[in-house]
Amino acid sequence: MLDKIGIAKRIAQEVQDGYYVNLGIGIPTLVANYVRDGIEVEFQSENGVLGMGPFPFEGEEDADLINAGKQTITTLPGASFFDSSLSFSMIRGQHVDLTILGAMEVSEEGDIANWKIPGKMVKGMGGAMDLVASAQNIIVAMMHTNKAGESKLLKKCSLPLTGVGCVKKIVTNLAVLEVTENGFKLLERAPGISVDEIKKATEGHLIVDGDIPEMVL
Amino acid sequence: MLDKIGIAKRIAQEVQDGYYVNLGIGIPTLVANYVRDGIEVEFQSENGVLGMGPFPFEGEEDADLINAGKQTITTLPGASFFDSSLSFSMIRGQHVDLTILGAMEVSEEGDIANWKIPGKMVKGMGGAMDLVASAQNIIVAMMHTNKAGESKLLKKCSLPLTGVGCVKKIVTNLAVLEVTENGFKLLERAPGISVDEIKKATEGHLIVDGDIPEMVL
Amino acid sequence: MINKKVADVTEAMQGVKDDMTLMLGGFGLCGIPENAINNLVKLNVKGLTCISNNAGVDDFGLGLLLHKRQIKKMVSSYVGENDEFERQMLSGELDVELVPQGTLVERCRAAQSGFPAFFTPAGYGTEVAEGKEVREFNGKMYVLEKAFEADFAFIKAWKGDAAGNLIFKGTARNFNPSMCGAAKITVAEVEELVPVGSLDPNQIHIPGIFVQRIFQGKDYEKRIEQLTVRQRS
Amino acid sequence: MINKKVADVTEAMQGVKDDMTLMLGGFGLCGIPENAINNLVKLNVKGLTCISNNAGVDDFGLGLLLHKRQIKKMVSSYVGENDEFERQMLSGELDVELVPQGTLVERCRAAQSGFPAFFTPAGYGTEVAEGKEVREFNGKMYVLEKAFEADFAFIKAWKGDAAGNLIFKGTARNFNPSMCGAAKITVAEVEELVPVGSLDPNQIHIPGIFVQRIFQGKDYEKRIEQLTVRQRS
Repeated sequence: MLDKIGIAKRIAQEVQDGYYVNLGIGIPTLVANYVRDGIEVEFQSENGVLGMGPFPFEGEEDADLINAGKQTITTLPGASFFDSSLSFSMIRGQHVDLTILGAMEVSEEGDIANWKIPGKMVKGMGGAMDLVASAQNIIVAMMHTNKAGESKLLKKCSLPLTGVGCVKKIVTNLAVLEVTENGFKLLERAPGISVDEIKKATEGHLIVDGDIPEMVL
Repeated sequence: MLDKIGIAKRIAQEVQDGYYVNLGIGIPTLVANYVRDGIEVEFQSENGVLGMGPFPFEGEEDADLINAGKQTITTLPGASFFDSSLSFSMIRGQHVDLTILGAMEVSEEGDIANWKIPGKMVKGMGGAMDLVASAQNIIVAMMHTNKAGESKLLKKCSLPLTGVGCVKKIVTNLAVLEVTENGFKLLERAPGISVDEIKKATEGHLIVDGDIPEMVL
Repeated sequence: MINKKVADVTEAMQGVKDDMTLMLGGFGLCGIPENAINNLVKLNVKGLTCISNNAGVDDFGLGLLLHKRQIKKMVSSYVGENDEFERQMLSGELDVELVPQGTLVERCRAAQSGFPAFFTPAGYGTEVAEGKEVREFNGKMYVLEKAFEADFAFIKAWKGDAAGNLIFKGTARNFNPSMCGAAKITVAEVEELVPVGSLDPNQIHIPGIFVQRIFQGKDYEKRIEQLTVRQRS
Repeated sequence: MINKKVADVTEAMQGVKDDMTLMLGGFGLCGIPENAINNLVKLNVKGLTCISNNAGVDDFGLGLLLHKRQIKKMVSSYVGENDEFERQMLSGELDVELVPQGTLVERCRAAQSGFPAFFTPAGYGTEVAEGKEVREFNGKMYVLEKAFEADFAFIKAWKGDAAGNLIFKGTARNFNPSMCGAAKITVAEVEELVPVGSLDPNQIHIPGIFVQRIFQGKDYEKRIEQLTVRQRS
C-alpha cells in the first residue's frame, strides 16, 4: 500500500518532458518533488505564476509570492507573473498539459466530486471546476477509500459534482486506474496489494484484463 | 461657414475637464489642438495608447509609436501602452467619455454610416463599430453635404450602417445639431449661415425651436 | 493627465453605503486592499454583498467584516481556511454564491470590458450550471455566465501614480487588475504612490482610465497565511 | 524551463502549408512579424486565410502576399491605405471578412482563452450582425461572436527569452498578445532574444506557455506608414 508520498512518486512518472503542470492542494503539491531529472517541466499555479520553484529558505519568504494553496514559494529562471484572467486563459485554453488534483469521489464515467458535502462541509470549488472542465489530461490523486472504509471509486458520485466525464487516470494508495468507456480499468497494483483487495475497495465497475503488474516506484 | 479647423475648434468646446477622448481619423484628430487650457484631458487611441501627446519633432519619430491613423506620435507623462484587447475594454466598457468621429451619413434617428460604399469603396470599419456601439457620448464631425451637394443628414442612411441610434451630436461646416427623438435639433448656426441655408442642406427632419444662436469660436 | 489622487482612505471611501455590492481584490490574504477593508470595519456599513475570491481568515481581511456581520452575501470561489465563513454559510446566516475561480475573474473582466455574457465550460453538469443556459459548441458543452454589477471595486497595487496607473507585484496581482473598472467606482490603494511620469508606460499593468480614486496606503501587515519554508541543507 | 528556441525563421515555419489559416500580429505596419511574412513570400504557400487587422501596404507586410495572390481570404477590420487590397476585394478576387476591430481581437483572445463565444454590442444592426444571434441584456442589444480557429499565429515582440516569454514595445504591442496561443502553433519573432532569467517575471507581457517557437528576427525595416512631425519652433 502506498502512502501519500508513494502516490506522489507514482504520479510523478506521468509527467512528461515539456509539460506545463497544474498541481492541486495536498498530495498533488508533493508531485513536484519527484519529477525525474533530465526533463523540462514548468509548474503553473492558478493564482498567477508560471515557473514555480521550491519553497523559500526560512527568512526569505515573500508575502506577495504564494501558490494556490497559499503557501510561500519561489520562482525559477524563466518564471512569469500574471493576473487571474490570463491564468485561466492558460487553463481554459488548454495550454496547461496536465492537471493533478485530489477528489472525494470519482465515478466510473469520470465524474469527480471534491468541493462540498451538503450540510456538513463546503470548501468551494476554487479553480477546480475550470481545471476539470478544460484539461485534456487529468489525474486524480486520492486514497482508494474514505476514513469509514467506503470506496471513493463509485458507479455514480453521491456528492455534488465538480465536473462530468473528465477524469482520465486515478492513482490511489492501492492502484493505478484508467477511466474508460466501460469503467475503471486496473493498470497497476500498489506494492503488496492484490487484485482482490482492489476489487473489494472499488464500488464502481472494475475491469481486470489479464495480469496486473505491480507498480515500480 | 466653417472649414475643417473651425469644426475642430467648435467640437473642442465639447471636451470637458477629466474626459478620456477617442479621436477618429481626419477632422477629429485636429480637435486635440484646440482643447482649452486649464482642463485635464487624456487622448486614447484604440491601437493601444492612452495619454497621447503632439506629433514628434522631425528625427524623433519612433516606428513603434503610432496612433490609430498610423501617424507617428509622442506620449505625455502618465501615458500607458496596452494591447488591443484591453484597449477595447476601455471602449466597450464605456471608460472612454467622448468619441469623435467622421461620417458619410447620419440619420435623424442617430444611425451612422462611415465605412463602405457598396461596389465602390470599402475602407472597413476599423474600431468604429465598437466605438459607436459602446460610447455614451458620440459627436460626429463632418461636412453638412457631400461633394455632389447632397445632404449627409438624412431621414434614413442609404449606405451600410456602422451603428444604430448612437450619434448624439453633429458638428458640420454649417451647424451644431443634437439628435433627439424627433429628429435633428438645430442648436447653433455657423458664422454667417442662416437657418434657411441649414434647412436646405438637411434632408432629415430639422427641428428649429426659437432663435438659433450663431456659434462662438 | 487626469488626477485621481485622494488624500487618504477616508476620502477614498466617500459614498460607500449599506447594502452596496463591493468587489475586493486579493487571493487568500495576498494582494488584499487592507486599508479599504479596515475602513469598512470602521465605517460599520452593513448588508454588503462582497465579490472576492476568498473571505480572508477569521481575524484578518474580509473575515473581520464577517465577524461583525457586515456582510449579507459573499460571492467567492473558495471558503476553506475560514471557519467563520464556513459556519455562517452552513447555518444559513450568510448567503453565499460559490463561483468557479476562472468564471469569477471573467465575470469581473466582462464588467470591466463591456461584455454582458460569455460561454465557459466551467461548471457544466454541476450545481453551478443550474438555471443557466447551456449550449454545445464544437461538441463540447458550455454554460452562459453573466458580467457582475458592483458599486465599488477596492484594489490593492504595488506602485501607482496620480493618473491612476497601476503596477502589481508577484502573485499579489491576481484578481486586482480585472476588477479595475468593473464597478461604478474603482478605488486603488498602493504601497507606493510615485510621481507621474516615473512609471514606464510600457510596464503599466492597469492604465489609469480604469481607476477613479487612488491613495497611498498605510501600515500594511501583508500577513502570510501558510508560511512554508525548506531547510538550508 | 521548457525551451522554445528555434534556430531561425526557416525552422520556425516548419509545417506551414497551402490553405492554412494564419493569424498575424500588427496594426498597420507597426509590430508586424516581418521575418515570418517575408518567409511566407519565399515559401510561396497559397490559398491562405489571414487573420490580421490590416493587410500591410502595397509593397510591404501582407501586401507582398496579396500581390503574389497567396491569400485566398483576409479577415481584417480595415482595408484603407492598401489599394491592391481594396481592388482585389471589390473585384471579388479576394474573399474578405470585415470584422470590427474590438471583435477581431476578442475572437483571438477567445481562442487563446478557451471561450467558444461571447456577446458584444459592436455591429448590432449592421451587416456584421447578419446571420448571427442577437440578444438583449439590460436593455441593450448584443451580437454573439465566435472564437477564431487558426493553424499558426505569427507574432512580433520586442524582447523574448528561450522560455517563450515576451515583452512588447509601445504600440507595436497591439494584436500580438491576444494572438499568442490562439492558434495551434504560435511562432514569435523578437528583436532581441535575451538570456532566460534576465526578464523581470513581473514585467512579462505574455508568458511562454502561449508560445511554441521563438527565434531572433533579422533585418527589421520597421517602416513608418504615416510619418507625421511637428516643426521645432
